[in-house]
This record gives sequence, C-alpha cells and structure tokens, in this order.
Amino acid sequence: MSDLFNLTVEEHADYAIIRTEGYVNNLGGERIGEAADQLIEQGVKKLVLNFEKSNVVNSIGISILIEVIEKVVDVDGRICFCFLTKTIEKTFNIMGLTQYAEIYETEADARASLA
Amino acid sequence: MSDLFNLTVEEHADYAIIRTEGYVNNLGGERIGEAADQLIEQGVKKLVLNFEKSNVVNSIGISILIEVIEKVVDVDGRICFCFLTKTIEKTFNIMGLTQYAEIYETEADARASLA
Amino acid sequence: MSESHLSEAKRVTRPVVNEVELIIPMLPDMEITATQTACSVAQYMKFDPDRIDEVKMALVEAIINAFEHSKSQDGKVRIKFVIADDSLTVVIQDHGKGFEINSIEKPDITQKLKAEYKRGWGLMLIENLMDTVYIESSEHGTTLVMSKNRV
Amino acid sequence: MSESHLSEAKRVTRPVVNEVELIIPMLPDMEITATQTACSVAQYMKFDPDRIDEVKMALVEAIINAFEHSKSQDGKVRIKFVIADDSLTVVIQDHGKGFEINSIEKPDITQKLKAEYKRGWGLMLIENLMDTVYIESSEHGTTLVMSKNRV
Ligand SMILES: Nc1ncnc2c1ncn2[C@@H]1O[C@H](COP(=O)(O)OP(=O)(O)O)[C@@H](O)[C@H]1O
Ligand SMILES: Nc1ncnc2c1ncn2[C@@H]1O[C@H](COP(=O)(O)OP(=O)(O)O)[C@@H](O)[C@H]1O
Repeated sequence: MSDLFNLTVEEHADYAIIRTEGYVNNLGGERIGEAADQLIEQGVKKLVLNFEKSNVVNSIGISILIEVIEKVVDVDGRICFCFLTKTIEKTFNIMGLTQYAEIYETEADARASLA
Repeated sequence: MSDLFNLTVEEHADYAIIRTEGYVNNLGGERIGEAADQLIEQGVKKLVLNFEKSNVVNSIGISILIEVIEKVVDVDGRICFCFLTKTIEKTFNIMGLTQYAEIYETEADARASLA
Repeated sequence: MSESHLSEAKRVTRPVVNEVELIIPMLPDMEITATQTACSVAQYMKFDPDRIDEVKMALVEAIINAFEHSKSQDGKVRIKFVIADDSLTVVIQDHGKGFEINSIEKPDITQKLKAEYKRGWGLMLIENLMDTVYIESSEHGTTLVMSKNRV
Repeated sequence: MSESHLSEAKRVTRPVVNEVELIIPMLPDMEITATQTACSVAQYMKFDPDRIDEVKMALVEAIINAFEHSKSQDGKVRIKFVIADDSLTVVIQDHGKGFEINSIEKPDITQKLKAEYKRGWGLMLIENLMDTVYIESSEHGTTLVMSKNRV
C-alpha cells in the first residue's frame, strides 16, 4: 500500500499545490512533510494540499501535517486543503486543525481564495 | 449483496438481451433462469447474456445457467455471453460450457454474430 | 422442566452466528486489510458509506495503536465484528503490555502546534468517530470495544 | 547450550506473523466478505488482479460448500490466509459432518446438460483455479488447503 503513495508538486508564482495519491500514514505524511519543507525553504508561503486521491489517512500522517501547519503559521503563510472526504474533514474539525488551516471543496476554490 | 442483484431484458425481433448486475449466486441465477424461461416460452431462440456488471458468480449460479443452456439447446437456439471477466471466462472454459454457449467480448460483437 | 426454562436453555445453546473475527499480523499496512473487512461487514449490515468510513478510520487508529504501542510478543491483533440489529461493535484486542488509560491526556491543537511531540490523537479520534468506546487494559494486553449505530 | 541449539530455540519461539485469520458466520453472502479479505491480502502480496480474481472464485466455492454441506453446529467457517514469499495458501475449515472425498465424481458438461442434478462443480473449479489443493475430511469436519503461486 505505502509504495502506492505518490505526490506531485505544482509551483505557481505565489503559491504551490501538493497533490497526493494514496494512504497518508507515517510514510505518506513524511513525503508531504519533505515536499512542504522544500517549498517553504524556497520562500513559498501559501500551500494547497489536494487530497482528491487520498481517501485514507491516519493520525500519524496527520501529526506530520500539523508540523507543516506549524511551519506555515511560523512564516505567516496560509495552508488550504481540498477534496477531503467527509470523514477526513470531520477528523480535521475534531482535532481543531481548521483553526489554522482552510478547507475548500475543490482545488479551484482553494486557488481562488489565494488569488 | 443479493438484493443488489438486478436484471433487465431487452427484446428484439429475433433475439433478446439479458443484462445482469451483481452477484450471480443461487438468487441471481434464479432471476436469470426465470427471465430466460419467459423469453423461450415466448418463442425467443437466441439469447445474449451481458455480464458487464456481474464480476462475481458461483457454481450454484452457473448450474442454473446450464439449465438455461439446456433449454436453448432443446429449441435449437443460440446463447451468447459477453463482457465476462477473465476468471468467469476461464471458469466457463474449465466447465466446458463453451461447447454449447458462445463467448463474445462486447455486446455489439454478440449481436453482430446473431445478425 | 418449565416452558421458560426450556427457552432459556435454547437461548444459551443457540450458536452465535453474528460475528466475524479477523486476526492480522503486525505488518505495515495490515490495518487496511482490516478496514476492508470492516467495510464488507458494514455494507452487509447496510450502513451508509459515511458511517462506514468513520468506522474504518477509528479501526485504523485502534490497530496502529496495537501495532505501535502494545509490544505484543505474539505479533497479532484480533479484531471481532459483532453484528447487531442496529449497531456494529468492533473489538480490537492485543496481548501486549497494556497502558494506564487514566494517564492519557486529551490533546489540544494550540499546544500541539508548539510542542515537540505532535502525536497523541488516536484515542481521541476513536471516541469522536464512534458512538460508544470502552477500553480495558492491563499487563496482559489491551481490549478496545467500540460501537457505531446504524443511524 | 550450544550455538545451534540456541538458534533452534529462537526459530521455534519466533512468532508466526505471516497469517491472517478470518472467522465468518454461515450467513448468506458472507463469502463476499471473505473474498474482500482475500483480495486485500493478495494485493498486499502484490498478486496481479487476474490471479487474485481466481483465488476469490475458488474461495467462494470452498466457503459455500462449508455453508451448504457441512451442517456444522457452530455455524462458523474459519479461513486462514498464509502469506509466503511466492505463494498464498488459503485454508478453509468447518467443523461439520465431513464427506467421502473419493466418492465425488468429476462432473461432465454433456452429461450435466441432460441430468436432473446440474450441480457438483465447486471442487473441480477449485482444483482448476488454484495451483495445489488438498482436502482432509472426517466426521469432525472438513479442511481444504489451497495454494496459488504469485506467478
Ligand atoms: N494497544 C495499546 N497498547 C499499549 N499502549 C497503548 C495502546 N493504545 C494506546 N496506548 C497508549 O496510549 C497513548 C495514546 O494513544 P493515541 O491517543 O492513539 O496516540 P498515539 O498513538 O499517537 O500516541 C499511546 O501513546 C500509548 O502510550
Ligand atoms: N465442506 C464440506 N462439508 C461436507 N460436504 C462437502 C463439503 N464440501 C464438499 N462436500 C461434498 O462434496 C460434494 C461436491 O461438492 P462440489 O464439487 O463443491 O459441488 P456442489 O457443492 O455443487 O455439490 C458436495 O455435494 C458435498 O456432498
């Protein structure tokens, strides 16, 4: 399963999109963390995480997302999630992530909010 | 699962198409058997069974298909299966059904052969 | 023997047919195998997809806890799905070292953002995603019993 | 204690972690739950989809045999998935009445077309869909052991 995790990064002038595919567990989370670290180091302050192809996450993966959120908050940036399953959205709400991260239905919605 | 079995019949001048959806077990098989009986009684001698939406069958279901084949053979008719999964096709071969029934890739192929 | 006695005897000997049991090895991603069984059982019970998804997420958390924390020698986690008319109960059991339930603190996002240790969400998520949760833990292992109502 | 003795002891106590066990009740369509577990285990082992599908079909047949013929009092079927490097072995076990394996005739389509009883294909299909099949049956129940190589 984990070797089925995939990730692509699309960089724009002012923000970047990370699109994931597969189980966001410790390994998937780390891959997202590394991609985000690199982008933030490059000076990117706005991130869109598109989870359209990730229907399963676990709390280990999410705790790595919290690290990413922390780093984005530290640079006064913004982080937007989109295409979350109902359960993942509910989970983010339960955990309070939504106080620090924004949730949009579609990638277009997320990008529009960053424009 | 079984209550998810569905079946539609499309009658043409010279033949009829039975399209199934769901598990072809005893219940699914019986539904096919009843539909075929009715068509044969009406004088239909050529049947196309479209299994595009049936990926799972069991040998109880298939033994009812053998009854249908018997009835078709009795009226000197023809029976064509289409959209079989590889495993179902292999199963039909193992059992020797292909001596009495024809297998086509698509419904169009099956219909063309009956024309 | 009185009538009521008889029917009592019947009730006791009637086989329990409404359980699916799954035993998985502690191997990476085996929790996904378990969620697929959960999904299949819940579909059988005609749970709606959203509720199934919540059970799956809670199950993932319970299983990775057993994998990660139990240090069980037998390397196995036992999962029981108990099918009732209006609810699905899932029992997750390991024979590991157990833990002190009362010592577990409720995580808070604002603190976690600054903290070194960002983990510690699993049990809290299970409690929020399921309708009832009961945990029993001792030096002989941990049993987590969680239920979800059909509606 | 000699070195070799020690390593032998280690080997014996090493937990068997490469097994998934599933116990299902004899309820309609429960075989589908089992095939979903099979699918998940075989995907984990990186079996290709066609071979997975063949294992699923063989498993359906073995399970419906136990459901239909075993008359088991406990109402349960135990399924073990044994993960090896190059093969998946599935063990299907019931505690029913058993049967005389040698009395089973190989079905033939031309005869079946005319015959009243059109059933009797399950074991033959299992044998053809799997790479090795072994059956043990007695008055204490039936155990069917079937393996599929990865390639
Ligand atoms: N099955 C278990 N066996 C032993 N300890 C456990 C088990 N489940 C939970 N725990 C303990 O409870 C703590 C909190 O678990 P949890 O809320 O899931 O967060 P996390 O696993 O991220 O630490 C764990 O760190 C562990 O100490
Ligand atoms: N688990 C079992 N318990 C008892 N009898 C069995 C079992 N499996 C198979 N049998 C016997 O073997 C026969 C042949 O089985 P099979 O080839 O699967 O065809 P079918 O189930 O259609 O009869 C069955 O009719 C039954 O008598």
